[in-house]
Amino acid sequence: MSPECLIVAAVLLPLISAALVVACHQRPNLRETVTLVSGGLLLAIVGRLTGSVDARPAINLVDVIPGSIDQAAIAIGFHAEPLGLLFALVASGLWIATSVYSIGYMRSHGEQHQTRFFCCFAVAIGAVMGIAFARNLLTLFLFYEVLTLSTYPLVTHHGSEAAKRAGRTYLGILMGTSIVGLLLAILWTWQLAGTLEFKAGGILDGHVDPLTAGLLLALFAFGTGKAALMPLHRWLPAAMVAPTPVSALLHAVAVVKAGVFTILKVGVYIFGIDLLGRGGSSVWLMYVAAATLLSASLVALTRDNLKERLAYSTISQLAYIVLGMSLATKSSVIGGGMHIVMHACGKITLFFCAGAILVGAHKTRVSQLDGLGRKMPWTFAAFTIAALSVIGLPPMGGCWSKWLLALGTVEMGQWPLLAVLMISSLLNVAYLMPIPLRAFFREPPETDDESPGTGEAPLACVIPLCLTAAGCVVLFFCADPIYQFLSSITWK
Amino acid sequence: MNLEQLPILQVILPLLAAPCCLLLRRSRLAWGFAVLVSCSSLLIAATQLHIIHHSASGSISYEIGGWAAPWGIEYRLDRLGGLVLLVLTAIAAVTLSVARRLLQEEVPEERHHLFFATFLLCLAGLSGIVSTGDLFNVFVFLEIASLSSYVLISMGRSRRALVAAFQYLVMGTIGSTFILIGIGLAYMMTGTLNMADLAQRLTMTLDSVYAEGASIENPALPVNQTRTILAAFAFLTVGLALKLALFPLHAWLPNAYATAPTVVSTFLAGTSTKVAYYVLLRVTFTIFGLAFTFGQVGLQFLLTPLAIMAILVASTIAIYQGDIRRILAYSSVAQIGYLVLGLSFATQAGLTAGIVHLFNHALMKSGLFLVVGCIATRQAGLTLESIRGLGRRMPLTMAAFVVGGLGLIGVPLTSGFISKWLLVSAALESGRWLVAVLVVTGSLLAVVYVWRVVEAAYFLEPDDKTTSEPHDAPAGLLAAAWVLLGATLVFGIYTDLPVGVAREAAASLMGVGS
Amino acid sequence: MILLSLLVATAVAIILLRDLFAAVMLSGIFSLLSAGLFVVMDAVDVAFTEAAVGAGIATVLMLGTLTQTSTRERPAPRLDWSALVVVVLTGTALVIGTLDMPAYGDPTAPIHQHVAPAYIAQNVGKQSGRSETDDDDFQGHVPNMVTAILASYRGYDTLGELAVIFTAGVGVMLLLSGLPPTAGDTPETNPAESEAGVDA
Amino acid sequence: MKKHSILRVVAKILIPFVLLFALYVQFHGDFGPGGGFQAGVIFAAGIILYTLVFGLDTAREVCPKRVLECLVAGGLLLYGLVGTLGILLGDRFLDYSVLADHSGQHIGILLVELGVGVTVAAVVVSIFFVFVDRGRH
Amino acid sequence: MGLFNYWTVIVLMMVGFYTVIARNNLIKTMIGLGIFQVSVFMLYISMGKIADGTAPIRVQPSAGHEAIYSNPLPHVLILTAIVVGVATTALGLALIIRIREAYGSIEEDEILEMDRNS
Amino acid sequence: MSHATRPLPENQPRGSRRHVALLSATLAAAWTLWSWHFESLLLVFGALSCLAVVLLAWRMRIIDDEGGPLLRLGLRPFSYIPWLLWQIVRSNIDVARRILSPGVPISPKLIEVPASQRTDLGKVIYANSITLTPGTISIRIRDGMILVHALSEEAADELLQGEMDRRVRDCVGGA
Amino acid sequence: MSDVLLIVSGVLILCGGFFLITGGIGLHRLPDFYSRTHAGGLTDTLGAGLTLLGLIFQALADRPGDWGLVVVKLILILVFLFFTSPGSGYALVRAAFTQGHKPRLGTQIPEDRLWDGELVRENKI
Amino acid sequence: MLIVSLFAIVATMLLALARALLGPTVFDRILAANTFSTKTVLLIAVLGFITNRPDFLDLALAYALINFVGAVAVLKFVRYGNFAQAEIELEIPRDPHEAPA
Ligand code: NA
Ligand code: NA
Repeated sequence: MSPECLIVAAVLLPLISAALVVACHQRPNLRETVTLVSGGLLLAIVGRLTGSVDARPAINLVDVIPGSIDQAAIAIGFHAEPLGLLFALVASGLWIATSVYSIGYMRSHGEQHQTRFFCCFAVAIGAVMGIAFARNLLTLFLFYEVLTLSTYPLVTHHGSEAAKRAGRTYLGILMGTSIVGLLLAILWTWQLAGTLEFKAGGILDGHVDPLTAGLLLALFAFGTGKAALMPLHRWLPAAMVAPTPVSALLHAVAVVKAGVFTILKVGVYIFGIDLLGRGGSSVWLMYVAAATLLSASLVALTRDNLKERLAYSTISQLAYIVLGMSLATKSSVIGGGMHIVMHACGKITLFFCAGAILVGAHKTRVSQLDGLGRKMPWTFAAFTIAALSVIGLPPMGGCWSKWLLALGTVEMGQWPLLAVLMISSLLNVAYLMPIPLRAFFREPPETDDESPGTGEAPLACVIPLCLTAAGCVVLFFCADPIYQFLSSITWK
Repeated sequence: MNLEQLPILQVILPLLAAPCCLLLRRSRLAWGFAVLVSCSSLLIAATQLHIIHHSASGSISYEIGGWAAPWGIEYRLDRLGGLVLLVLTAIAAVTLSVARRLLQEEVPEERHHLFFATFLLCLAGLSGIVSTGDLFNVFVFLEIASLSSYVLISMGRSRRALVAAFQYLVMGTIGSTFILIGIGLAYMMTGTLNMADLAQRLTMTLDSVYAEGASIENPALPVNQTRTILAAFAFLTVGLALKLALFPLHAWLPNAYATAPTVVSTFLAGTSTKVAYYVLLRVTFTIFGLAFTFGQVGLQFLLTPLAIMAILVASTIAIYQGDIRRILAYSSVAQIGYLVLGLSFATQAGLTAGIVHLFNHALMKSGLFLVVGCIATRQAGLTLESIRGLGRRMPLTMAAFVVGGLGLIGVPLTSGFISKWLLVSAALESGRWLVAVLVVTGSLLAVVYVWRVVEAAYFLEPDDKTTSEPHDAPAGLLAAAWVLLGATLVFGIYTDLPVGVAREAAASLMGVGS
Repeated sequence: MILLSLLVATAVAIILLRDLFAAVMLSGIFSLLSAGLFVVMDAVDVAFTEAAVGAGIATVLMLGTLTQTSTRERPAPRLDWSALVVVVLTGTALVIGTLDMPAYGDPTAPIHQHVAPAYIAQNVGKQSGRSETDDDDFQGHVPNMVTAILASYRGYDTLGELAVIFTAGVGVMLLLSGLPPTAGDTPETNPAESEAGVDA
Repeated sequence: MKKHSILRVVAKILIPFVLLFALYVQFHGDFGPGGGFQAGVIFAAGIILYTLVFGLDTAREVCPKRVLECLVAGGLLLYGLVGTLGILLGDRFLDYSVLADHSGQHIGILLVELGVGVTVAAVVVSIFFVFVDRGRH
Repeated sequence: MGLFNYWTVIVLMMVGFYTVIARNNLIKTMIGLGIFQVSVFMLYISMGKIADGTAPIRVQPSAGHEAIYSNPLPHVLILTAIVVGVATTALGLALIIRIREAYGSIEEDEILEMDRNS
Repeated sequence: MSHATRPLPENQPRGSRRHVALLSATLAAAWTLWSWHFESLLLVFGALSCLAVVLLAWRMRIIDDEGGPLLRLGLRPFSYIPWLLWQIVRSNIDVARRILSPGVPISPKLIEVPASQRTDLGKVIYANSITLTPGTISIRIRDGMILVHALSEEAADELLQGEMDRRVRDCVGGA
Repeated sequence: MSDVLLIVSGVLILCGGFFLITGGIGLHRLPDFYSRTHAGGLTDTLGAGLTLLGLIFQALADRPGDWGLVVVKLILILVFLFFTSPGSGYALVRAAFTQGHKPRLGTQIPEDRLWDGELVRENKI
Repeated sequence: MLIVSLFAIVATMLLALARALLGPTVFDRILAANTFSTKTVLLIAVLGFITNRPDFLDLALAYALINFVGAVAVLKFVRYGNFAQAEIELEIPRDPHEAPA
């Protein structure tokens, strides 16, 4: 199979799998097999693509907007480039882990509408693939919207009033920003550049002045609601009403990463690092990112609900990536790209743990976790590792990306931002570390002895979280290949 | 008989089929005949568009009665007209082919032949408006179309349909009387009714339109700078805005569409306002011309705010409606805003967007009303309450609705996206920033009202769970709905036909190109 | 002029009268008056039609409607300010429009120049097909120019007009003939009460 | 003694002349004021007079619904047919020159006016009947 | 004063228009519509009139000098418009009858009130 | 009374045929007078029109004595009509005088006058004559009596003298 | 000849006009509906009749060649009016009477109380 | 002379119109309207002579005719409240050869 076909296959496979899941709704075992097999296949396909990335394979499917005198036609088209491939790799890899985890979680929780759940999940992954491989902004936008729509049923999975309210917030912010901001930004770009293709070095250079560029960047940044830049972050904590696997994969990995990935890709391939660095159009974004970063961390400190605390943590970590892009130096951009991987691995572990705690001990609050570490040692060990990675301490993967970002601030001479990074890391420690510490070193409350579920969660839950925790460690050692892999994105 | 007779056949075929329908009397016979006629009309329209699109001049002319143009009535069709006719006849053919099934609940069988006759008259009227090159003939066929619409709407099951039809009748008649005044004033200062001739004479000087030796104050003044012509233009525009249901004059539309029989809403939602828009284009661009309309009068300063108000206000009202048909109807008012907005840019890009949206929205909205018809065959209620859980009971039907709804929002891969894309990029191209932002805001509102339906159908539990077995609408109906909404998808991907034709049509309206 | 003033008086009276029967009678008178005015302005065919339609059909049909409705307007007429504003605006637009018009009866007006002379002389000439004699399209058969234009030069408009009439006929049959769909819901006594809530 | 004999007698004498007058107007539209439409209305007025004096049921017997419907459609079809002859004989729609060598226009005008008259009369009578019929329930 | 004719017609037109948009009673509305339309017809016929002209029906050649005919085209247009007007009236009245049957009223505000309550 | 409720004579074929012939002739005359065009085409139309009207009138069952009074009356009306016209002129002048006189000297009265004619037609002619002369107007015909509204005593008295009744009776004769 | 005809015509038309206006005045001066019908009759009979007769003479004077058609048509109108006016007049009073609308009877009705509805005197019908 | 007649007619129309407006009874209005419409017939006839176009006499006849029908309709309305009622219950003799309707 040619690389071009592989890309299309990568996008289509999850969608086909979704159809198969619906077809097998009578037989749960078969249905879950389909999910797992597709996950494996997808990973394989994306893996195969990694080899051919240097050739930058690309394919156009169909012209959607016909061209005119001064503007080229726009097609639905895909290509493979390192940033997207890395994102696809992360998403497809974690899909397998999440699938295994979901099976355990959903079954032990006896959830309703499991077919709908797995179907939407597969569609969401398909959308993520589409985003990752999008060749132009239009294709990216298309799959961005598909992702929003397909995750709505997942968010409102429980069907309760709270879930519906959260769903409306989710849909409202994501759809709203994408239509008002992103779409408009895309159209503007089209007006300015006459094309929407992602090109190394950007397409806007020479078409815009710094002020316009800054405005356009703002449209992109705030239009990409999935990046959860403050003040458009409300949807993310709201979406935490979803079942934990959803929070894990989508709201730690796929959806939010699609957001920051979009921003990164726009920065790199639409604006071009040169343009941003030269004109200083992105300076304001640095400060917005920094503010988000700090305040989200501060909010996280105050949250007792575990998933909510993790959600604010995610907001804060996403801001790192946006900051990396807006610094617009080679190392900061690569650092941002790398942080996608590192944070994905860490955060999914944290969510898996949160889910495992819910399944195993029926606890949702940080303050309820006292002494639980003894009953769920594996879970909390994994939690500790992932937390360290998110904080950015060696020997976990997270330290590299944070290092590169810090390097970026230094290169740009943005000393205050360096300070912000430092403070934020301390805040990370402050809101993440108390959790394992409480679990391991505090005495369990006495009344809790007879409560049910005092052991580990089912194996289907525990194994994935251990694997992803291990991934955090492994990534520490794989940092250089990733760095090399990504370094080609800044070529002109 | 050869192909050059097509323009007239397009109109007289349904026109004369109507009395035949009356004579056929039996419901099935009349229906079969009407379907046959509408399909032939579609065929004629497609052939015509093909001929026009590939002809050098980009238009065809037919002089009725053999009398030369300013004296006799001329049929003149260009790409724009061809495209509108295609949409019109396509929707008519699809609607009529399922009309008998849809009517079963709404009109007693012994009156079906009358109904079909009226339907064909409406089709003939609308086709006549599009085809003609004579301003007064527009009025005549507008009235055929309007009167038959009043009747068709009044056939709705509930008594509200009667009131809606009456209100429409009054508003519509005011509209056409305004149009009549406008035509009269324009005729008064030019002495002609032929559109092309009128356009030419409007730019002449007064002394050349008056007889020799007339005492005129300002002989060198061009005709179109007289206050009489200004008034003519104002009355034509206001009259058409009424027919078009442009924002503050839209009051008749929601009631009419929401209470009419679904066959009628399906047909009218896709056609009648579109044809009024077509006439507005003709008046503003072909007859009065770009320089007059947008330079001298500055119509854009009126139309742009109204269009935006239409988009925002009507969409907002749609959000608060509890009945699907009313949601769709208010959505139509909003979509008319998009159409008019495209016109008000007075640029080729804007016009292209308007024309493409005309095409796309016609298919979408007709398809959506057809879906409503599908639902109505299985249950009486059409409120958000009563369609709870319908996604499971009627999966294919509601899937069609979702497709149409996505189109209304303007999600990529639907045709609605294309037209909004063109519209916003036209706005940006001419530096109308705020307009672009407001247009996308309108889409956002569309998300909300479409989403309310989708949420009710898919994510809310029905009050009584008695009928949870899937029970989709009859296959024929469903197929028809999917034909129209499938077209929404197809034209969201293969855009050459609408966009290609619309670009050329816009160019010729702007006086560029041909 | 006198006729016009009479017309205005009649129209105002129609507005003011609450008795619908009287209003219908007056609207018949209005039609007759306007028909008279049409005769004064040389439009005999129009006068004929207006009399037949306005004073004849319309009055009879209105009476036919009144037999089935009440003959009195219920709320007393009062001034509707918003309507008045609209009307005044519209009227002002029209009056402004008249300022550049040719005077009434001006033979040099544009309307009498371009197309009309050929109609009056009936020598438009055929574009296609066999040509008739040069000077007279109808060979003296049609002295009434209105008929010539109506049925031949602009015969297509008349076909459309006939279609309008046909539409009205079919429409009224659809609306009123046979057993009405609402018949079951409307008992003689108090239709208003029993009908409430039937609406689905 | 029957009631209202005056109107009855007057109507009986008048109606034939009303109808004849209508036909006169119909066929002299070329020469003087009037034509198909006016004729149709006057003809209908004759029948309306008959209905008013002799009652709806009697009038319905004279002009059955079915016949009226056929006439309603027939007039329009006649007009259309004359127009279509223009096409069929190789010219434009409504080109009456094809009907005869010299007086084609004249004949065409007479025929289409007849179509107008028939439809108008039938429609007006139908509408009147329907209104009246509705009124007695 | 060549425009006085037009102005009176306009006054008439506006009286009709006011009746249409201000009146509550449906039959009054139809009557107003009629007045409005007839006044528009007058506008047309006025513009077709030529001073010292005569009706556009050809007079016998024995009349001596060539007659001046008023413009026949507006007459034709208005003939059509009158027919359209009466068709509209007939339909409107039929609708009024049905509304009265369904609502028991021909006053617009009462009808709308009933719709709001049901 | 009995003869009046008896079926009217129009169902007798002989009479009917005569009436049809009379009607046709009258219509043909009317057409000719109206039209005054003698082109063959229009004459054909005229003939067809007369035929159509006669057919329709036949369908309407209005071709009878009442519909064609001339046949029944023969030439006698020609002696009555001038007298009636004279009465009309007289009464017109009288009423006009009353209207224009100061104080409007009227004294409205309701009177019943006997109608001695035997047929409906005769009574109709009498009643119509009363109405045609201003100053008196017939309101109701019942039981051989006509109820009349008179504007003045004089008009009422004159009517009560019965000259008009007699002349009408003579005019319609045995009919 | 023609001059004589014209003079006759003029006189007839003037008389017709006199009766017309008198009838019109009567419509206002007479006290109740029934008496006003007589005024209406005035305009319908001699008012219309004399005017039309005047027109006939006018036609005879004006168009020595082709008066035929015009005169015939004028006579037709005249006959028609004389024929229909009592018919509709009768029907009108008949309708009023059966609806219970009572005529105002009496010898002298003071002009200043013409509009006073109380004056309707009981009658013996 | 014709002009004088014209004025007389118009004056009568005016007076009739005033009566139609003033009422007070519905019968007064009908009477006035009737008077008014006969005067229109005269008006048309006189106008025909003034403009020297006696073609209009057909028109006047048509007016008279329409007026009569209108008057009958009005009276039926006032008397019966509907139009369906026959003015008389005429015994319609049946022709034995004719099929029953
Ligand atoms: Na004519
Ligand atoms: Na009398």
